[in-house]
Amino acid sequence: MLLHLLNRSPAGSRLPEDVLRAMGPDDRLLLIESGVYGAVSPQADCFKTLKGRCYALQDDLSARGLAERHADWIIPVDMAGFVALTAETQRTVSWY
Amino acid sequence: MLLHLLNRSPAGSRLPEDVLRAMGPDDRLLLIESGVYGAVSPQADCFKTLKGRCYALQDDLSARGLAERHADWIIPVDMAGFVALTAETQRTVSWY
Amino acid sequence: MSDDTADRPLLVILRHAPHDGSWLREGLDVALVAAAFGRTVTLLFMGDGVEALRPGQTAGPLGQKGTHPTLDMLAMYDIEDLRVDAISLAERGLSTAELQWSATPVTAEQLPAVIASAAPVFNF
Amino acid sequence: MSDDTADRPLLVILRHAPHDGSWLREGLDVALVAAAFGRTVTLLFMGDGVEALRPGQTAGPLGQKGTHPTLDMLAMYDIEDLRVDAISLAERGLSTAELQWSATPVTAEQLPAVIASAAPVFNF
Amino acid sequence: MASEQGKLRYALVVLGAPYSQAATHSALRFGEALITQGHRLDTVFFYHDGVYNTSRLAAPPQDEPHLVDAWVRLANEQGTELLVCVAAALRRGLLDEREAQRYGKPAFSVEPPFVLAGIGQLVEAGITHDRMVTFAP
Amino acid sequence: MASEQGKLRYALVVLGAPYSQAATHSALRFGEALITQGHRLDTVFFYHDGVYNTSRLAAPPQDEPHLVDAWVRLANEQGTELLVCVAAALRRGLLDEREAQRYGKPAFSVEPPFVLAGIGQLVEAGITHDRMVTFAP
Repeated sequence: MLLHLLNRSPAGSRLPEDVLRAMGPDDRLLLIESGVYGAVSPQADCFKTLKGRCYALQDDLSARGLAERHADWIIPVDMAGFVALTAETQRTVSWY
Repeated sequence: MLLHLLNRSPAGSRLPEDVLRAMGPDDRLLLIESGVYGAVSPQADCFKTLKGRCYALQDDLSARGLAERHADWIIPVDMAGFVALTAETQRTVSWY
Repeated sequence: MSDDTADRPLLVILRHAPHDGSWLREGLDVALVAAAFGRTVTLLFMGDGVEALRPGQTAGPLGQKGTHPTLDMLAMYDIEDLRVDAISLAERGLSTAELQWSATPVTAEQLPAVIASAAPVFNF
Repeated sequence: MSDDTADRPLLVILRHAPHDGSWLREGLDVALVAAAFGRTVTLLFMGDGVEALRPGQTAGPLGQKGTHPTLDMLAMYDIEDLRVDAISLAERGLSTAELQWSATPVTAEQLPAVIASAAPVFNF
Repeated sequence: MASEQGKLRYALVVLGAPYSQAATHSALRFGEALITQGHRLDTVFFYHDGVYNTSRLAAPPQDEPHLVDAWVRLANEQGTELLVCVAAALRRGLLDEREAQRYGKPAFSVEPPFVLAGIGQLVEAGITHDRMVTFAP
Repeated sequence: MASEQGKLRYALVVLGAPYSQAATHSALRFGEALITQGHRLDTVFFYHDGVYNTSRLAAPPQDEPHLVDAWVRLANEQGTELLVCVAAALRRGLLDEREAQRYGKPAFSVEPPFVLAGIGQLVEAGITHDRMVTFAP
């Protein structure tokens, strides 16, 4: 099981499509930096198939005014949660 | 009349859509750097409405193996042609 | 000087999201300096740049300054012409009503004229 | 060391186009060094990275080296497992037949396993 | 071999320039957090534009975080090795005293705890550490 | 006021770092070409990561173009002013001798013909030159 990190917004980049294709059925996705714009509707729609394993970094959501705006099926994590995700998965792959 | 420069490939970025929206009916578009991938089919399709005013930088096409691969309605220009385009238009706007 | 630059507003297009490195701040700095020099300045928010206007942003982690304090200073510098690309807004599920600063929506039909009527044009 | 790293190929994913700054070359350098250290290396071309395999490229202007000479060296370093994301190829109107180096197409179904079975994974 | 419940040894790879991109901020926060969680930050490898994190000449405004100093603090507290890819660094004007002499440069920009290193040490970091996490522009 | 047929005065704005991105190569080629076409390259303004073009410590491999030297050559031949945004430069470790002293840094990285400048000079370049062309990452 892998953790994938994504730091690009789906509104500006076609990268999220590549990441979705690269992910295995149990892999997890963590949205960080500008990637957290993907946690907000309507952009979040492209990640809907990842329900239950799609995370977004709380600090980055808050800084961008998204703390209470993200889709309800996106799981916010703090930095400790970010570390835990990297520890619980075998490897981390960063997409940028 | 403005000259617009674009250095991103349509395959990786949503930027070309913004550029097309920003262009006036007489404005010209010059594809440079990785932007020249947009001169090749099927990616070139998104620029078809610009026929007659869509250019691509010859040096950058050649370096990428596209010298003879670009759509026939794309106008290749050398560096002197690039300079001429900036001189013939009132202003240049760079998109990246 | 270009034929008619002096009569036109200076345009700064902002296309990068807040906290996405220094693009947004560096673009705003150009606008503030131009205004301080007495130029009429138009700001056009486009692409991810429209996120700059979303309410409720905070300073970044590690004490990074956000860009909201800078946007609050615009009026003081007499920068009052804020435009926002309507399609970029809609793609991000935003409406002009919820933005923290009032900005005039620009339709796809109006967009080329906003850019063509300004000089010089800085695109960040 | 991670539980099972030693038994797995090292994977370098290349997602940047040639001449697009130094990404492609810096990614290839990691692959070459890993191979020189005796690791089994898989290269996966994806996104704009598939453009690296397009034939007929030349050195860049101002004497920039292209990446084709480096790709020609892969076999000498025993890097023989080249994979290419089939969808990225198709999006760019390319087929495996016309590529300058032979690379195994990877379908969307196969892609996750290529990545999951390797360690470590470098993504450039 | 470390168990997943235990203390893990991390390597971070930083590919983005400070100030210009968010990568440095994220990497520093992640580095601090993993230490707080009881893991070890053994190595940070700076590659691509990440090498710009290592200049001793950086002079950010006083009301902004000093990112180079933040790396130095982390290294001093944790014994983290801060490795700077020499090939990526030299062409970008990042060199230590020895390389400055070798290339006849009048000054140098990289000093300990930052250490110039080869790409081999990046590969090794990926192999020998329990976890490798990359922060990119 | 210059006619479009005549000799035009150009300003280039460089926003991308050398080696990492294509912006520098494009800007240098364009600068040379506009001179060949009979125009004048009056000003180059380095902003954002473009300030990384100006380090006197850059030591690229001998078989690659030396991009910093290429700018210097252009300036010497054409009298082009090479302006480096001071706010963008300081935080990135690019400073001249005077700023190094002011900030207590043990060395400096920017020397003439590169000159530290304010953003006002970028605005002015956009207003006073016939053409301004930006090269970005």
